[in-house]
Amino acid sequence: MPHDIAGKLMSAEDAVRRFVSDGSQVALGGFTVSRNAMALAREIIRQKKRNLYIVCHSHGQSLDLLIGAGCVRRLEIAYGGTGRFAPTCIRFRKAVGAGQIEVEDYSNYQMSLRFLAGAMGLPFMATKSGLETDLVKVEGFAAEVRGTGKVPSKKLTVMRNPFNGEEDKVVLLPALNPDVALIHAQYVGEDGTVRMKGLTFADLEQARSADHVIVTCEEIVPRSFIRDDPDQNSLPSFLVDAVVKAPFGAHPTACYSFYDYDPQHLNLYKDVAARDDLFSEYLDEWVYSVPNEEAYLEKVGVANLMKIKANPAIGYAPGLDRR
Amino acid sequence: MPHDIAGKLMSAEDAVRRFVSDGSQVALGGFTVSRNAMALAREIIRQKKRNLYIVCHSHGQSLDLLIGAGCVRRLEIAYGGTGRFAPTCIRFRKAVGAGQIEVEDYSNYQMSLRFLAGAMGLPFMATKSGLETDLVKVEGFAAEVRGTGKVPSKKLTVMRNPFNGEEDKVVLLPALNPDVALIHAQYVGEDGTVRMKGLTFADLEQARSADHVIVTCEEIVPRSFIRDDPDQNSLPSFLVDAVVKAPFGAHPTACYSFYDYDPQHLNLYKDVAARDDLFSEYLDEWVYSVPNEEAYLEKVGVANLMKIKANPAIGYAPGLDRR
Amino acid sequence: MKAYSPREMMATSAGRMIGNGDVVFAGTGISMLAATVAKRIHAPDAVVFFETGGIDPSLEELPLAVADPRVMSGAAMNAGLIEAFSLLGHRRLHTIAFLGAAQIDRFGNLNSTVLGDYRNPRTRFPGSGGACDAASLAWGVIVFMQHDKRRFVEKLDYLTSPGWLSGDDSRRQAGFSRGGPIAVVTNLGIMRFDDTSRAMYLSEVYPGVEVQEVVVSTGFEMDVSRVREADPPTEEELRILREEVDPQRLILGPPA
Amino acid sequence: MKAYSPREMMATSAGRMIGNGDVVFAGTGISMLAATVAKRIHAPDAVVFFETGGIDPSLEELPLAVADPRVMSGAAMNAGLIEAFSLLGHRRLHTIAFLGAAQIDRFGNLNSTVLGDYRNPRTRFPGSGGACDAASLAWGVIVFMQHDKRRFVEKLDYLTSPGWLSGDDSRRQAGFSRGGPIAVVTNLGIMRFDDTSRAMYLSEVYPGVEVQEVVVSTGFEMDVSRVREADPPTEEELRILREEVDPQRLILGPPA
Repeated sequence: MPHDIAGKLMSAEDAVRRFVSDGSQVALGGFTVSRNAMALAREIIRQKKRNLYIVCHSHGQSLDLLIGAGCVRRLEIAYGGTGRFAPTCIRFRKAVGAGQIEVEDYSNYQMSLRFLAGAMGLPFMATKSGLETDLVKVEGFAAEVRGTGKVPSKKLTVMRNPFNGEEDKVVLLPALNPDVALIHAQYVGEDGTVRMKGLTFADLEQARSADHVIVTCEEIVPRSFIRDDPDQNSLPSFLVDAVVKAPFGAHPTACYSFYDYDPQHLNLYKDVAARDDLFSEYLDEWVYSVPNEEAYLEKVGVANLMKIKANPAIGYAPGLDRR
Repeated sequence: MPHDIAGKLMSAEDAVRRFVSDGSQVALGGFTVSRNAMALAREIIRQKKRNLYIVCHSHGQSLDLLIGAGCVRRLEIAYGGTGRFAPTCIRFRKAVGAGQIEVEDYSNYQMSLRFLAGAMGLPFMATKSGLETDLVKVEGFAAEVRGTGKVPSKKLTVMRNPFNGEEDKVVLLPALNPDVALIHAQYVGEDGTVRMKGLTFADLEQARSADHVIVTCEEIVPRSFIRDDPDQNSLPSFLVDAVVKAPFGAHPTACYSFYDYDPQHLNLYKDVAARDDLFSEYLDEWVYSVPNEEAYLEKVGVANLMKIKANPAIGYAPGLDRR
Repeated sequence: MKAYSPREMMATSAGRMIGNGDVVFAGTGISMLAATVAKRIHAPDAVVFFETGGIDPSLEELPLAVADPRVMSGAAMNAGLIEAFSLLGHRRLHTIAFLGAAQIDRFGNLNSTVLGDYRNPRTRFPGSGGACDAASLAWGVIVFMQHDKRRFVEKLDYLTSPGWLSGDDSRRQAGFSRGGPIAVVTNLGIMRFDDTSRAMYLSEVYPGVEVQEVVVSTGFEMDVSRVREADPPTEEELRILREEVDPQRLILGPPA
Repeated sequence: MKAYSPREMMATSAGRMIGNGDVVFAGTGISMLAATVAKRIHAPDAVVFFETGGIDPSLEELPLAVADPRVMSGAAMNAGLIEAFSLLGHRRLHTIAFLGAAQIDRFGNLNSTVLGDYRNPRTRFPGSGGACDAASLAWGVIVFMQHDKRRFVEKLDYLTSPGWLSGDDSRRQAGFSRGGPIAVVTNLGIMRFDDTSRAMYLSEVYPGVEVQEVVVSTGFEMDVSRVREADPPTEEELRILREEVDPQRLILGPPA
């Protein structure tokens, strides 16, 4: 129903149940410490989804949590890190070291171009980025999975530019069309239109490339508000399958103009992620034993939420203690 | 000077003199009846530029005027029309019929993808649009000009998708990197940042693909205004070479939120364009004998400008007599 | 005296082909009337968008071009051509594109570029615009034509927009994964395409139109064995068209 | 007692390499300090942008990640990755990219992916992020490294980001039309690349650093015949760094 959000508005629990399955290829929105769809990541963990095939560019908190909770089997990625808090995501690093997940590396531009190709219905995109590097020469996935499921038949291929001389070589990157994209936005209108503020990263390309899209948002706003300036809108309702109202749904990552990242929580996470026993306790305490996001936010506590609340005029929490 | 518009702010006369030469490959911004950079087109005609190589998707008024005035030699285009006023641009139709200009046809998506490829520094883009059509099979330019100047070595080429089976064919389109793009926008900040309102067509891709960019605008606005919401901005100052303040600079085409198209002028144009003698008189009266845009607007007259002035809340002139 | 004009018949006939939830790639002529009537009667959740990037505008006034500022007002999104064509071909969307042309052949291929030789044309038309893209990428295409022999031709002077190409399986073999023309709506009736051969056949004639009139207005042989009479516009359809959608008759033209 | 720390020396050394009008692709570490010092002293028209899409933000507070909301505030534009990388490689722009890495070889190729075997790594690093893109597409690259033998290696465990590849003309032959590393700035000095062979050579050592210290900290043979002593940070540079750019020493770390 493109003109009414009613049929799409649901809980995170229902959205994950309907659109994320064991083995799904999942695109993660956001970037390192910003606008990770954490409410959905936590729900996926609670629902014990397994063998997810994650596709992302530079990703941090929700990726690391999903890997740590054992939800991920396969990963196409450019970067796993959470800013200064974890220059390399800790559970990601451990899982790769232990051979628990299959990984294939691309660069940020390469992954973004792959999402863009998928979004535009193009079969591939050409770039000069990566020529003669191991990103081009070395495959991560085993030969026997090539061409099965959503694994591309080749990681990429190098060809000569047919419009130019012999020396002009380019890398061709296969399009991505994930099963589902998980996106956190600031606003969704009552008509289902999505408005994202601040940097959009590759979220819009991810959403447009996916078979299904779940959008969690800070606020549901009146149709009149969202239609008053169509220039500012990001996605039409007919590309969105589920809308979940999830205030602070990106916590502990930031949501521009609503709240900053939570340095205290990210430091806590960094410490627990380093040890299997502590990490397991963290999952129990912050995911499994909190039935939903309301309970999660109660646990974070009002005082902490007030600390990270953004000054809306500048988009972040000025003077926040970020050590 | 990226932080100050001073070095770039100039008259249309200076901008055209500096950045448009005989034989230049010129990208025209806007679409049929909207946001044509008419002030620049009129100035190009006054300066008697010749042998221009126009590249555009669906273009109307500024294209037809440039062709009619004898400025154009070569043209890559998807569509030449001015809405209901001239379903096929009249001087364009005559010039093609008389063999006065060399034309190569693409589709709108193809041309947009070519600008996008140029904007992104990609050598080409692949699409399924046009397979087995004469857009793909028939070249417009003579073989001897292929690969000379900015003429691509091939119009396009068809290849097999290397990531898929034999039947999956695609059209590869060469990137466009015009010498100069002519763009009309609503706002330019004092820091040189461009903000476009309403539909952007392929203007941003055209600007980002070009070696030089001239932006005419309705208003120069304070830095604080343009920096207050960076989400709404369209082009950074370091991609713009010249900024020309030109209120009503798209007349007789529309500029969303500032003014509508001018049906009276477009009907007048339709009538004169059909006859060589009348068209020549039109050029004398509306271009050659008006030294600049101030004089042009005086000729249009306050009453007409008030008729087409947009209601800013809805972006056009409601109830305008458009017969 | 007829109670409705051919354009009114065309608009309502085409409108009935739009399903609820369809994403309609519209031009500015009859297609916008068809889409608007459909939305107000049986397809309230259909969405209209334009190749210029305007998605689901309020359309308080009829635009006269796809770049008219009237397609930028009250919309769900104002984007650009790249986004519009991405939506047009989006595999998740049931996109229906409306096209017109100067010539059509028996397989629904279209010419909107030239009459005569391409490099030395007798008549130059505007060109593809987004027509080739829509014909290549949309889920389905509906064509509006004036029905006459010079337009329904054995062989196009220039193939701008791909229909069923040379019929049978040729469209798929060319590399297209979906699409193709669904129907041709003219001032005389409605043509469709055979499921196997993909050749055009006469599906419906408007009340008062003789089959023979269609035959002599068509420049190639066309199966007329499956024809039936089309349902005329209903009172409701006519009222909406005339009173709500185009009260100035900017597109409808003179009344019947 | 030194009057400045190695990080302060690195930031000011790199800052001096930024020209007025350069478009600087910055990370969140020392590179942002370098760019900010440069802007406030000799390159007021340099523009900083981030791979996340933030172009020329006001940077009232130091961001701790390129996706920090602090790069979205007061900017010229908030865009996304596609636009950012398009700018990075834009042929009109003199883009300078700052990169770090886990390993570097004599031709300035970088590894930021793994130590050990790729499929069975001893240590996994974050991966390319935008590093491979910057190294491929930028007009020039400046690398920050801690100077030690395990990082300056004969052979990379994984080539993430292309430098001069195998030296001489190999970068152009690979298909790159521009770019390549300009300098490597470490805690000991500054390395540059020979114009012909493209091999790394020692260009400057910091005051108080012995050439021999650099040699033993470098895992491959390096020409040191062209070395000179680097100019220490000026009072002005240090004041700006300490008082205006990073008063909390979030990136500068402990003072000297």
